[in-house]
Amino acid sequence: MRLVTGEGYWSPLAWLAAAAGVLLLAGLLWSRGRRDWKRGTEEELPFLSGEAAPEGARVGGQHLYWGFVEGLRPYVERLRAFHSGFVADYVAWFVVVLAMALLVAMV
Amino acid sequence: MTGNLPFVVCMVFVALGLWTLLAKRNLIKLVIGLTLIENGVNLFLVALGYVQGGAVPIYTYAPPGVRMVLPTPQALTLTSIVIGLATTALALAFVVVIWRHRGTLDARKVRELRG
Amino acid sequence: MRRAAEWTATGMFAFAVYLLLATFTGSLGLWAPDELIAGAVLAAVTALATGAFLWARGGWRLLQPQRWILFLIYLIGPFLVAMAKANLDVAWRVITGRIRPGIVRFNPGLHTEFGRTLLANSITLTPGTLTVDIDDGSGDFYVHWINVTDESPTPERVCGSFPNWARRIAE
Amino acid sequence: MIVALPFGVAAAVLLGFILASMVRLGIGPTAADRAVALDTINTLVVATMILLGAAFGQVVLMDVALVYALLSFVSTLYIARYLEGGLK
Amino acid sequence: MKRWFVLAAFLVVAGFLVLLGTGMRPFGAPKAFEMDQYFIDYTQAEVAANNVVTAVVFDYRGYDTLGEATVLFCAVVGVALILRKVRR
Amino acid sequence: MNALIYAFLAIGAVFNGLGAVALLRFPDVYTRVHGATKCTTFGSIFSLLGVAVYGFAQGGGIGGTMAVRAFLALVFLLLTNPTGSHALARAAHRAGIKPFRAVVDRLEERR
Amino acid sequence: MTVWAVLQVMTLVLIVIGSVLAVWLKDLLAAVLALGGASLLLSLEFYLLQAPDVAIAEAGIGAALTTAIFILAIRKTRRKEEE
Amino acid sequence: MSVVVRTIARILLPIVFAFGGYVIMHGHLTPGGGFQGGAVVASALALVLVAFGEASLKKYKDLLSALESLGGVAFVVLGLIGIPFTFFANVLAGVGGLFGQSVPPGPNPGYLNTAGTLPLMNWAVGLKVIAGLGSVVVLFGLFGGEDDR
Amino acid sequence: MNLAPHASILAIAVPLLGGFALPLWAKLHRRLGELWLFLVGAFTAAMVVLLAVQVFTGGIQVYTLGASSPGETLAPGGFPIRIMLVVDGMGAFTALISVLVALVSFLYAWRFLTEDHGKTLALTLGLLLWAGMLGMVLTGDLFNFFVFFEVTSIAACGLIGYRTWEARGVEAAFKTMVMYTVGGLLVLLAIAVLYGEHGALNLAYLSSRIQGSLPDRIALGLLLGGLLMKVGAVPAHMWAPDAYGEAPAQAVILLVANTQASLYGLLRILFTLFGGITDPVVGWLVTGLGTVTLVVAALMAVIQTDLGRLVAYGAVSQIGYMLLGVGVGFTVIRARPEYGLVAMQGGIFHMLNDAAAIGLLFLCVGAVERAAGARDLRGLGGLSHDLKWTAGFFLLGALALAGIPPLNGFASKFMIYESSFRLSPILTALATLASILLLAVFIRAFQGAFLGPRGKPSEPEPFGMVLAMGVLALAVLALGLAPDFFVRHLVAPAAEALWQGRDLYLAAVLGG
Repeated sequence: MRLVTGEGYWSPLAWLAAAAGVLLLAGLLWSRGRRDWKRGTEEELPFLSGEAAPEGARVGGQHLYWGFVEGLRPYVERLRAFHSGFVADYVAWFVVVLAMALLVAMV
Repeated sequence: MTGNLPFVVCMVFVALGLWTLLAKRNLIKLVIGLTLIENGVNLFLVALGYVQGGAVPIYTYAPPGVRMVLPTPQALTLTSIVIGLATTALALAFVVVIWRHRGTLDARKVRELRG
Repeated sequence: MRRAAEWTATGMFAFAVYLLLATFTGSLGLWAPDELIAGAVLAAVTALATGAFLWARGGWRLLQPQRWILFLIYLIGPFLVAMAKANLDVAWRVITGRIRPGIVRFNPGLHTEFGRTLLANSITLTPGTLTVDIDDGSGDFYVHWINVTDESPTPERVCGSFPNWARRIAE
Repeated sequence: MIVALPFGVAAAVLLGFILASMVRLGIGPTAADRAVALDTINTLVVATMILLGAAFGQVVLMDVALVYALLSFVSTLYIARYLEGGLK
Repeated sequence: MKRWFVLAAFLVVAGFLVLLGTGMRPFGAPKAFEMDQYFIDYTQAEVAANNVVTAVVFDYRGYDTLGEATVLFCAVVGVALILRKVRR
Repeated sequence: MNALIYAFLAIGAVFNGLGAVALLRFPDVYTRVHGATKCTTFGSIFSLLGVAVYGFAQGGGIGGTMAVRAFLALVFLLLTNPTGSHALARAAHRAGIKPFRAVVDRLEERR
Repeated sequence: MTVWAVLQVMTLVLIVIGSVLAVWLKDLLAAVLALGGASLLLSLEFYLLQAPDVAIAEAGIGAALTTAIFILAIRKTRRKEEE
Repeated sequence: MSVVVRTIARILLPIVFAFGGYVIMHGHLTPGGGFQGGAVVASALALVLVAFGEASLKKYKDLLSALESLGGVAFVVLGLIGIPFTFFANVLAGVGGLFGQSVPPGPNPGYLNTAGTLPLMNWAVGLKVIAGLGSVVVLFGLFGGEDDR
Repeated sequence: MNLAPHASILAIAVPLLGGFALPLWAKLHRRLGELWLFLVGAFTAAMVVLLAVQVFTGGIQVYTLGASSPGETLAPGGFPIRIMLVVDGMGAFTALISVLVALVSFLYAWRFLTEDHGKTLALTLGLLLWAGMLGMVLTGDLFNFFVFFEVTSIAACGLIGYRTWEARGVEAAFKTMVMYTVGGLLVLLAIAVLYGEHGALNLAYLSSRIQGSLPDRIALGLLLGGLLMKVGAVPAHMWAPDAYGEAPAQAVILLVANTQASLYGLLRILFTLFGGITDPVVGWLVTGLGTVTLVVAALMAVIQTDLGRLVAYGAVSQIGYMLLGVGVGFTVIRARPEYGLVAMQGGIFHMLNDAAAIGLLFLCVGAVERAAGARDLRGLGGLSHDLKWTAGFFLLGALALAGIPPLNGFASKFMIYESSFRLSPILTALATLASILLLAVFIRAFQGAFLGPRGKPSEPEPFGMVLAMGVLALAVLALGLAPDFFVRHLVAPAAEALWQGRDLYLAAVLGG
């Protein structure tokens, strides 16, 4: 079960064995702990800057990685403008690809 | 005699159709542009099959002793014409449905899918 | 019964058209036997498919052969002459530019669809006149006349003897 | 390969008239004018095709003219129906 | 800026197309036509049809025609799908 | 025979040309329909008659078929041409195009 | 220049005129009419190139049915090209 | 449309059908074949639509789609009968019987019962094209009539 | 009767026949139509598998249509005149992918589509789209390739416009239609040029005749442009997110398979048709476009809020990986064969992995839409309470696509990274970056759609849909756990057929 590549190889079964070992170790460590440590205390609740969580609050899909997305936003906005949704632009970029392909094929 | 004029005219058609697609804003005009490209390609195919002084490639009542033009491009063009009609019909169906929803044929306004 | 007769007539008509198209194809006179068989089958299919469409009310009368002869006479005689006149008329008007157009109404008193059609097409092809509309109920013809001499003309004034011909052929 | 020259010449002349009609197709103020021009072109093309069939000396070419003589009518009717506001 | 870029690309494509038009083999004088010559020579013997084009369409390249019929069928089914009545 | 064919062709060409000129010169749709229909139909008939005569003169399968085809085309033209122009004229009137400098318009009065 | 070449060149010129009109006209109905005319002349060009099969197909499909479908589509939408 | 158009359409309809049938039937002899003839007959359907109104063809919609499927199936089956040799092999050509005659070489006036499976294929494709293009026109014509969207 | 020699044509003719006849059966009775679809699908799949076995054991299969025997390829003059089906390793591989995807699609559509009339038509189009893909993949004739290319285009556009009750689907369909048609017409133009220059349409014969004159090169450019568009390379990719995002789920996975069939066409043209004259610059073009594609599409996926569109950008990004792998392979294969081969194997293996993983994701999106009635991430949430299977499958697909080790995406991406590093480390860096971005995006989508408190209760997914997703999930796991098996038996012959198979291909068709 070895996928030989040019440099080395990749064996998923060996990886799985290693992963199983790690999991076993983790389970071992976990089982050493106390089950009831956090049950019933307020530590179970999410921490929102010390405020009480408002009723029905939910961390939606758009909140995850918020900073990551915001950091990328200046770059992505330019790309977003590039996807204008306008048929003539689609054809225009196709013509650009065509011109590139024609020029490359001439070599 | 006429040189390569037919070929050049076909290419002009293709370029004209591409220009229509790039510069026009009306959806039906875009379909017209597609039809123009298709006309150009069809003409190109048939022009490829022509032999100077050739006759129709049909033996029924054929004049004896004359070369025939090449049949294959004509067969290909038949296929291509029907494909063009199919494309046109489907594209126009889309246009009609878009009109019913949006009430416009301006491609600049039909761009809900963007970004 | 009437339906069957209509279909038969449609089939004969289609067969005639087919025979014209397939002339000079074979040994049996002008036509090959297989052409005849194929044409008969085709005519039958055509009759089945279009027989319901061909016949309007009063179409029966067209099946009389003397009307066909009359139609041919009309086509070669007065119609051709009128058409030639029409062309010279147009030529004259193109060169001089002298027109006095208007849309006039007259009632030729035709009742069948074929009669009205025949008259309308004749009017369209003959001097200075063009059928613009036909009132389905009353049978009034509205004719665009390039040189109006009378604002409420009689049929004879616009199109000569054509209504009579149309009546004789189609009614 | 034109066998019968006079027919070819006549066809060329008719093509010239088609060019004249094309002008009306381009400038015609209303759509009805353009439709009339297209109708004229139809008739002229049918005549041209028959003439060319004779000029090439090939009968099989003439079927095209027949098809066109029949079918041009359909497109004319569609235009007319559109103009009068039918085709609901 | 983008306009000029696209215009330049379009001009490149159009230029290549015209170059192609002039750079093809001369019009009316095919260079290689063994296949077509075979069709013209053998149609009557192999297919027993007089019309070489139909023989090519339905016999030698009948499979293409099947594909073409499929395209037409797809288009009709597509039009029926698009223009169907939807109850929502 | 040749003279007849040439005469037919010439007449046909002249009348067809007249139709084209009428199309260009007349002032409104109805008059253009007048000119175009009459002249092109008449001219085409003569052109087709020329071909038919040529076919008959040639004789045999080819010539006969040619004549029949020309004759059929003629019949089709005679059937369709006036009808098409009638439909166009009617449509133009219904679309609201007024006849140019009309002295009388009964159809308008009816509405 | 033979007659054939004259016919050829004239037809090509006519097709180009028709196509340019089809692109240029703002009235969509007129553009479709011009396209129909161009299609018809294209059929004539096929005829000149000795391809009657293709010419029939183009006459039937390109000039009659395509025009009909275009006009039906315009009827269901709008006739003028908006600015 | 006016009475003139309706009457002429009535007269033209059998003519167009017969002519379309001729074009399909003589596909192996004269220019034409399934596609061209089918387009001609489909234009006849378009003519009915325009001359008699959209309602006149409404009841034929299902029939047309069934005919189209039948045409397609027939075409594939005609291809499949060549499967003892290969797909699309023209097994009927030149073996005698119906459509199996051979033609003399060189120009000839043409004989109807030649060319093997070609005439049958022409008919299959012709049926398909008639029904297909006809139903395209009918669908376009009927669209948006009584809308319940 | 012995069907074995006819397997290649039956694999195309039977689904076509099925597609033509399906409306008839469905008109008689709805169940009858479904039964017919099942029969046709099973028979076609059997034929394709039989064909693949023949190809992988016995070499290239040639089938001449209309000749007196399947092997009679050449006319008496020594040139091919009839259309041929030529199937080599790559063709069989792509056909197998399309079989997997199509069967899953039909299984899914069985319960997914609810509307009666539209369902029949959509299934018909799906069947014909599948047949078109098979035709594109198995053919050995250029014009025939174009015809089936158009079949797939038109069927795909019809399917994209399935949702006529809202404007978005039809809008996407129209845009896609315009792009497909322009691309297809330019491909046809190129084919016409090749025909005009060499008087033939057979791929192998043309390949042996092409010398690299000006028209040949322009034809190459046109073919490249048209096929790159259909494959969905940036910047001509813009139709792809629209189409993938708006089509119904069972159609999207067919569209993905269609993209891969187009990629097959691109490879066939690069390696076989123009294999004699192309130089590495073309490879650089493909590599560059592939890299741009994966980065741009991954970045665009980051800011999407529509679940379908988000996954659609992920799909476009995967196309970039394939292009990158194949492009790197094409560039270096002459100079450094060992890395070139690995890169190509990676790219080709990724086709299969992508079909499984992204197909799974799209099916999950369909299930989400069916249950929640919406796809906007800002409104979704808590679906895992009701859609347990879908949630698990979505997570599996997302991890696989992002290249988390035991799953299938890792193996192929690993091969691509390793070999592209040899060409230029920048490529590898960009590809890794895109992979990380995708992982982030998919985790975000998973969290947004499936986690959180339960919203309004929705009915669970029907068994047919779970089964369809389960098949793909199983494929994902199997491909991830035994990559070497698939690489050795499927991918390596395919890559070999492209790289060194040109001579074999020509010899199989032209003899000697």
